[in-house]
Amino acid sequence: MSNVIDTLVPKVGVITGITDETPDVKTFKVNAPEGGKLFEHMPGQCAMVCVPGVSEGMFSITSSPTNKEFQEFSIKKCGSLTDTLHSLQVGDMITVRGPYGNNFPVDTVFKGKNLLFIAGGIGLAPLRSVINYCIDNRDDYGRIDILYGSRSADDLVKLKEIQEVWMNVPNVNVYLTIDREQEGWDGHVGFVPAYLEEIGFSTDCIGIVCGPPIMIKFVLQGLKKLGFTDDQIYSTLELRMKCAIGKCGRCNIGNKFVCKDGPVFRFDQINELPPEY
Amino acid sequence: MPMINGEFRPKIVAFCCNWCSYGGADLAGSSRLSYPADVKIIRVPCSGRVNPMFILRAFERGADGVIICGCHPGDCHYSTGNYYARRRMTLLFSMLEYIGIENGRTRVEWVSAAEGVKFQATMNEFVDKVKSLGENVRLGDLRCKD
Amino acid sequence: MQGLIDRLKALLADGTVARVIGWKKGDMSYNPTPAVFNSAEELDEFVYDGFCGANLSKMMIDATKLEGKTAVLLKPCDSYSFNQLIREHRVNRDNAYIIGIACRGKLDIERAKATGIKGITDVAGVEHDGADTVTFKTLYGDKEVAYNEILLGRCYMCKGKEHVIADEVIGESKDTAVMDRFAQVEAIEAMSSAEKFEYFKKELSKCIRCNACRNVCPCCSCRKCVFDSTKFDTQQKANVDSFEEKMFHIIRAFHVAGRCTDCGECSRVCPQGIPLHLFNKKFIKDIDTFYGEFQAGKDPEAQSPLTAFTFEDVEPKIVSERSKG
Amino acid sequence: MLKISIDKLSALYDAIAANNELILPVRKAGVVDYASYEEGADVAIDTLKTAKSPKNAFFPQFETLYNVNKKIIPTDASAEEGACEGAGVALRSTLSVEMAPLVDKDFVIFGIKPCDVKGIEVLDNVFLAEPVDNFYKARRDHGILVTMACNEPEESCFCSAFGIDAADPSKAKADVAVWMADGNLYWKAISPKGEALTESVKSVFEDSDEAAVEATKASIEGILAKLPNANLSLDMWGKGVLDDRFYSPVWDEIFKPCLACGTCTFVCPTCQCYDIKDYTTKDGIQRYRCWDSCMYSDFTMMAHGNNRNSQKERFRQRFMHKLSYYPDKNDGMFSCVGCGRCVDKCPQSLNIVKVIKAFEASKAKEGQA
Repeated sequence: MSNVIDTLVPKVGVITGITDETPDVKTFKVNAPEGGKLFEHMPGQCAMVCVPGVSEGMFSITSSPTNKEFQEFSIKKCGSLTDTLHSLQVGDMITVRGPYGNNFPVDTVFKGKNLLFIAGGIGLAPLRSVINYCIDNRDDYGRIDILYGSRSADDLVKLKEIQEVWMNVPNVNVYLTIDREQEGWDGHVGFVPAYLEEIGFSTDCIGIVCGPPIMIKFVLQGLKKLGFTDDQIYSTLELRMKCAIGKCGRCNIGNKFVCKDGPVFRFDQINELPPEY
Repeated sequence: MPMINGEFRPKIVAFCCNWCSYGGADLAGSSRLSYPADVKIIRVPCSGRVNPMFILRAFERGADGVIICGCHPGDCHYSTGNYYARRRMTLLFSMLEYIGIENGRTRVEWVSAAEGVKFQATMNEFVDKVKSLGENVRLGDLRCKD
Repeated sequence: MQGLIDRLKALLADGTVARVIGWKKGDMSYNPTPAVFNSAEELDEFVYDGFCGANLSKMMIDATKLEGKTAVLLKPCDSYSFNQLIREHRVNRDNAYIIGIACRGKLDIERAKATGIKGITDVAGVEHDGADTVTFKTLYGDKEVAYNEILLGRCYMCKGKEHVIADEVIGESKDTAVMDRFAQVEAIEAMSSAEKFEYFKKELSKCIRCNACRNVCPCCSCRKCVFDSTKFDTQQKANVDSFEEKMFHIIRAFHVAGRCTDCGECSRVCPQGIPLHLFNKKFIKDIDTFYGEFQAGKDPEAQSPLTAFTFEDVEPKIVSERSKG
Repeated sequence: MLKISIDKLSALYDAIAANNELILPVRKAGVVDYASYEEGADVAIDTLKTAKSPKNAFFPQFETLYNVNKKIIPTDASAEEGACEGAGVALRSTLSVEMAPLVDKDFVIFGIKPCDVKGIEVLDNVFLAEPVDNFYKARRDHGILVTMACNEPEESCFCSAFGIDAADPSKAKADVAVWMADGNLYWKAISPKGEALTESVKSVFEDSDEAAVEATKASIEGILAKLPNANLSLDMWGKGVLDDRFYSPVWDEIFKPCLACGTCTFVCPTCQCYDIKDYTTKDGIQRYRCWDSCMYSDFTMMAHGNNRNSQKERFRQRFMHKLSYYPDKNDGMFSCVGCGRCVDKCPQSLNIVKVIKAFEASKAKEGQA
């Protein structure tokens, strides 16, 4: 056995908890076999999660670095790897390597600022890491607004945490919305971009957007209408990745590799890239 | 090479159609007609379901012989499936021979549900034949070898 | 050639066709590229000479979906491929205008280079009505080779000079066959099992899995190839040991068996010079022997032998019986 | 400088092979590629251009990264078996990861041409950039390059456009430079690694002086200047041209004959994209890396779709990467070395030279208008 460790060679992780978030999203708690976390990360970074024999994929780490016990991945069932992941149970082992990519500038640009998080569906996963980081370091940041929407009330990821934790933190406002009317839902109904314009946030904050591409497109238009500029909006991108270290050559958009130079980009940076994402 | 008590025991994959040959295998079993345990049966809806890729894949993964059993021509549950299979397998076997795979590692046999005895005899014969050819080294993947 | 260009320009001008698929001059004298010409102006770069070996019929799959007719230049052997595509409903015949062009065999630059020619700066004598010798001007002196000495391998087993489908034919083709089309297959059949295995092992181990053979093949027109499927356990790009190559090439030949017109493009494009046509020819020969002579693409209505059967078909055991006898 | 008669080359090969694995151009079923010097190998040392580039020696088409051994723990396993618990939960399966061994023996690539040496430099910028690829690095550390002058360059060569000197391999970033001239092979160590190799095989050589290869150098230079693409202009490419070239209408037509095969990628000395896949073996899972091509439709395919959906986009990706993206990241260095293999091998005679020329032509046309 070789002693050299290569970044392409993963660590073994144990699934120590699985939460059913929605009909097609599960959150997996992952620990090192000897207990504790596999590695440290920063909000917005990703890891390559692999079911050996099936495939490997890049997933954002949804737990905050302030969580010292374990790491979490919220994963939507949509392909062969994620199907298999959903069939796993507590006590199963997977392999994980990471962390990869850059992170949201939580300790620099974001510090002391008001933050507006806008997420759709599973897009909450990467933002949750930032939100919890900010909540755990509450004094470092100003007002926090969270606008989160999903197809239906059943598709809202981490609803319990949103209602029981986030809504009770001082100076944090949570706005929830679902696409269509639903029995038992007394909250807002409508698409995220429409709700955004309805609420009309002031531009004294940094916007952080993640969700399906079509939502991002219209949210961006909405934010622009409200007076936001591209350099105060951040997002996180995702493309197919194999190596996660900028070598395998597939996740580039122009001369930037999403895995190494991203996944977090400011919109003025994204606008400079060719439209191949 | 898998040896048991100093004797070579080939791995044989048998694709049996659900309607005739699998019944034939069943009958052989319930009539206590013995044939070597080296034969692993895979049930398919029809011999026409057997994709040439199944056969190559079986060899890759370590099979020493592959046999396809179906209903007798004219008796196919789906009327004509085995006629197509017959053409395909003839061409495939000819190709395997052409690229230098030993003759006799592949075979097609028509076995009805009433032919338990034929099933037993066919399997015994086929296992003997493959045994005489020895281990399949030409079509396997090195990574699957012991 | 000017006559041909004028004719193409006329077809564009009178609205008979909206575009032409032909060959565009290369940056060297022997590497024309297949190209789509949309205007008379673009046709100034048109070329047709001995190096235009590419079979353009597969480009018609996309082209006949476009608005207006597309003219395509097909050599006699290419016309079989086009017919086969009609048979498989992959091209829209109504949107195609087929110009049968004359062919006197196409040249193989690799074969020329194998005679020791290198540093080619210019080539003369390759036009259809050109001389019997090809003159290569090179950095290392001029060389002459007989046209018929440096043909593509397939041309020595030419299927004939007639187009099986065409809206008009321009010029007179030549039958360049000098050997039996199954002679190479028979030579291999005569080998012992071990020799056969060694032969194919040596050839196939050169394979780099670039998929050029598949992508150029007019019969391989599946929207998604089984070897690209993520749901199927193929080790598509791994050439780890000889198995995967065998698997790929056997299955590919099998999938086109009964449909392959024997156009020879697979062998022409292989960057490693693997004689891939030997697989296809073997299937054709077997089909001819077992089920009666069949030339795919000859008749766009004909039933493929692998989607047909007779009650009297031979049993698979003929293979082992035949080899014993 | 040292020399050895060409008739005695096999003595040199044997001397090198005594201590190292020797890789050199070998003819197999009619095609010359770099392969091991073995009993019966048909060495074709005067081959100008092998079919594939020698990048295989450092970045193999297929290599195992690690093995995963998987064990399913039966649900009724007794609790006493200590291995069944980890991270505070009862384990249902265990995995162990075993990295594949790194190359630890020296090997010599003999006869590599200056363009291919430059190709390895291009790969270095990718694989040796942080985080370092240890599999590649181990091979780089143990590989010794004996680079040879190109005696008879051909029309498809355009290495001089990239500042490569095919006449003087001692300028290449290699370990030993050799020339074939007047029936002899001349040998000159150009790095400490090369000197060490020279020391170990010195006995087969005679001494010679530097002037012996001057005539050959001059004759090669004469031919290089006459090559049709010797003055291929790269003015439109390099750093900072991304936007202008990316949106050019030239791409709309030029990609059309592209078959979407991987020939150009796989013969290229600088293409470095790879795929990582699993293979389930008898007792575990082998994770391997293999060459991949940006020309393939599944290269960027994801569960939710594909961000380079058309062949035009994929075609553009390959050439933009070589001529714009890579130079942007590597201080203007191109990811093409002008070896001309794609020029020779593309089934449709489409290649980087034609792309560069098409852009030049479109610029000239614009200028006229």
